[in-house]
Amino acid sequence: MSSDPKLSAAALSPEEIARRVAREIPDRSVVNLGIGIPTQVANHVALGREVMFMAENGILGSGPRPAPGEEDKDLINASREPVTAVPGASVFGHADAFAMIRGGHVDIAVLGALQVSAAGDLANWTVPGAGKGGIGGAMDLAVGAREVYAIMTHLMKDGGLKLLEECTYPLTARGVVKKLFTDIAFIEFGPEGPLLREAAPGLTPDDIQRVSAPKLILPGPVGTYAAEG
Amino acid sequence: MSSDPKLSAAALSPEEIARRVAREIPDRSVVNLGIGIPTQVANHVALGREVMFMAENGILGSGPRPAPGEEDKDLINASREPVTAVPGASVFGHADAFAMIRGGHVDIAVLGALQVSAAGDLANWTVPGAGKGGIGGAMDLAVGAREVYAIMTHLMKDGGLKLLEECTYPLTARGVVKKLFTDIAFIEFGPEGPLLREAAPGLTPDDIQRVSAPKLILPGPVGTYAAEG
Amino acid sequence: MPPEKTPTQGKVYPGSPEAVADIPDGAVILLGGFGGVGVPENLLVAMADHPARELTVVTNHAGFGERGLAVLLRQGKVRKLICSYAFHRSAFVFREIYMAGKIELEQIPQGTMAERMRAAGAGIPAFYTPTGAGTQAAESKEIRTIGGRETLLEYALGGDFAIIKAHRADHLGNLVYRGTAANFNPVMATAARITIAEVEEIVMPGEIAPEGVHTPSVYVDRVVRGEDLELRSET
Amino acid sequence: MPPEKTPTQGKVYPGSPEAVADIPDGAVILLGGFGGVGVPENLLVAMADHPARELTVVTNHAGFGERGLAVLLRQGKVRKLICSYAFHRSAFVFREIYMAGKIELEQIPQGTMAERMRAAGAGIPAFYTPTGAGTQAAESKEIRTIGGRETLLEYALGGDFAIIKAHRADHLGNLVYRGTAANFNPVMATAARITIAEVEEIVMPGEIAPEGVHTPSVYVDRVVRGEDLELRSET
Repeated sequence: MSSDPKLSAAALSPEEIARRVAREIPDRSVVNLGIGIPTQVANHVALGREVMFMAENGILGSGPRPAPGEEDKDLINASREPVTAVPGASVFGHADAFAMIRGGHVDIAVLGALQVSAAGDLANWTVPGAGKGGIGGAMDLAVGAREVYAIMTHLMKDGGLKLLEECTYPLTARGVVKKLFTDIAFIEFGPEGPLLREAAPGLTPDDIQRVSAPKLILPGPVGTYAAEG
Repeated sequence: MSSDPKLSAAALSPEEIARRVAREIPDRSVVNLGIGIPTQVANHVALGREVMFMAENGILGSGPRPAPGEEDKDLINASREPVTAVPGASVFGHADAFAMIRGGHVDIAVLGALQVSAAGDLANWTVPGAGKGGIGGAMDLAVGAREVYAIMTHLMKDGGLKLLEECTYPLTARGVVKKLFTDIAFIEFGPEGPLLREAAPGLTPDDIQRVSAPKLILPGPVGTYAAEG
Repeated sequence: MPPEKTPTQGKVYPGSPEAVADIPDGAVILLGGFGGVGVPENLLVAMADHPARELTVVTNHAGFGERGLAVLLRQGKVRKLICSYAFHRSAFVFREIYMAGKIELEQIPQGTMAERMRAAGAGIPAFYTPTGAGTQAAESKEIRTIGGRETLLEYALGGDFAIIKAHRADHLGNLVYRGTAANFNPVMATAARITIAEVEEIVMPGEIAPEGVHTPSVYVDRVVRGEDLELRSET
Repeated sequence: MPPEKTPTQGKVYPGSPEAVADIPDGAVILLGGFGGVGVPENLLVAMADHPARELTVVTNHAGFGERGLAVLLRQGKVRKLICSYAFHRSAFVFREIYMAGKIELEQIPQGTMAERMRAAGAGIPAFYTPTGAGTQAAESKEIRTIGGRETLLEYALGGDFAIIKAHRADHLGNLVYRGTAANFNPVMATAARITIAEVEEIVMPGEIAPEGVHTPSVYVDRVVRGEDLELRSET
């Protein structure tokens, strides 16, 4: 988090963000988790919720990381981590995996973000001129999943804004972010624009607005943004 | 065959045509057989030729009809006849079957014809105004298979021509017929037009030309059209 | 339209009537089966007892004989039939009501029909295909020459409900087909908002190996064990 | 271009070098694998010893570390890379030669890459997809709004050779994959003129049930049992 001590003090840790996101996922959803913090979300979805995790490299029903020494060389997720297969899992190739994604059969894609715009545009695959990253499956997931949850720190390390009127980085998709989870706020995107739903403990809506370029709508009382509900 | 006694006497039977067509199929081909005489072709492909038969309802490697009482209710060909599966067969759904066909992975489609034109246009799915037949998989097979063999009687029952300058029935596909097997001749289609390759025993090229609308090219000596080579 | 939310467990329905109970008037139904094989016979019987009318049915052919789809046709419940093969000599019920002007028909090439549903399931709104170029199937279609070959623009074809047949399901809705009984069933499962699968047996999750699943559970909303597995309508 | 004629039996080759021996300069190669899983490791080793240059390689990412695809890149054999993810921090060999201007790069969305190969294999010359609309991926693409949604026209992407990995093959070339090791391999098998499959075991025809075949034999031209099944290039 930025050099602003008030924001830094209030900010949720990556693990806390992952736990908050996990709470947001409805029971019985089919969920794709992107690389990074999104992958951690799986660790916090309680048993019995019937959430199914799918990965674009061809698995529906991936389960927890196997114990050391019990990895299957042929079973990984899209982050290249070893996984297990839950009872009732299925595996398939890339063409079928992306047919599933593009066809709207995945309920939620949880994706890391570099920037998000007022209209819910997502930029998450590269930084201009950096010669870093790649498109991967992000563009397909962003347009294909029925809902996109984005996760990012609210500010750049140098204090620069990431929730912008318009993204300045190359876009992944336009108008797709439904819910944004930063380290200090939970923001939802409606037809009118970004709605501030929750702020980290101790922060006011003004604190969040100060580090957000678009005007944040306050649809009602702003809740407390925390790992546990 | 028509009322012309000379042609009628020379004409091959459907079984003889099927045997002739079977001889034409190269070893190791993947072949789709249409309804009617084409289906009989399978009976005359000798063992050891490594020919694989596929059907658009989702089987590659269909084998002979099972013995009575040994039919599998879930195993038929596109003509709705019970079949067996040879060792090494595979089964799949319609989308995959037609991907295989349209994608050029089937070497030969043997299709019944109602009319064939000088340019190799095929009409084989309906007769105008008759309210009969249907498109089925014919249009896909005609454009998708690497080669189309057509089978038809040379003349209509009333003596009308079926090898025409232009088809008068609704087309199945344009310019796709590579080889035409009638009851009295084997005709191949090159860039220049129809080439008369073989005439039934006792018939001259003139006899075949007389009942064919397009000018038949004689690329060399005309062979004898017969079940056995 | 996005698929309706359905539990990933508890997909097993007590019977065919319950599985089709909410199909409304005017629904677009994708009906699996080919040549009497892989036909959801018991779901068709339930549809005959179900009041929904003005249906659009997408299926390979216009029914055989007097049973199965022919019952719905005879009942006047089908407003439009989309199929690849309409006038089989055994499709006399269809022929009769078609000749009487009581049903609309759209006949399309079988591979194009399969691919249009595959497109609907895969989020591909339209594609070009050489099938049907230069024929009646090209009428009113946009034509484009690609790589020197004439092709037609075809649009995705989705449905409100898929009524399909599989051999085996688990409680999550994973499906396995047998022999040539897959036919249109797997592609239809992907192309409807709600997919209802009649099966011959239901097993526990995990009994079907991940590599052995033909239709992943995400495509299946309801599973019912067929009440009478000997039924054969030849639809 | 139609696939070359290949025997339906005798597809088993004695070794990886023989299986790739006729790949010419300038060939377009579809290379299977994702994240180090389902990679045809032994065929890649054979390619490193094979003289073909000026290759175009289509594969998910630009290699990891120094082995596998990275060897071919280092050898200067690859003229152009088509992939979905170029600049992974482990793809330092690619980055180096790319920054030196020694290789052409086309980076495309992963799902579009898979679908373009599926189209090539399925005889679909082009299709529309919403993926990439409004992004850099839309540059120089034809744009069309279908059903109110902006889409891009994407063309089929085929290859001369597919170099893929499967778990098991029979002598006819039927393939079975394990776990997530299928990835790009099955779709690439359909999209090349010649498909060469490295496998871990080869069985007799009939040992794989018809319902258990993942890639039907018609798509596979050559089968080779991997010489060293422990190889891991992480390509």
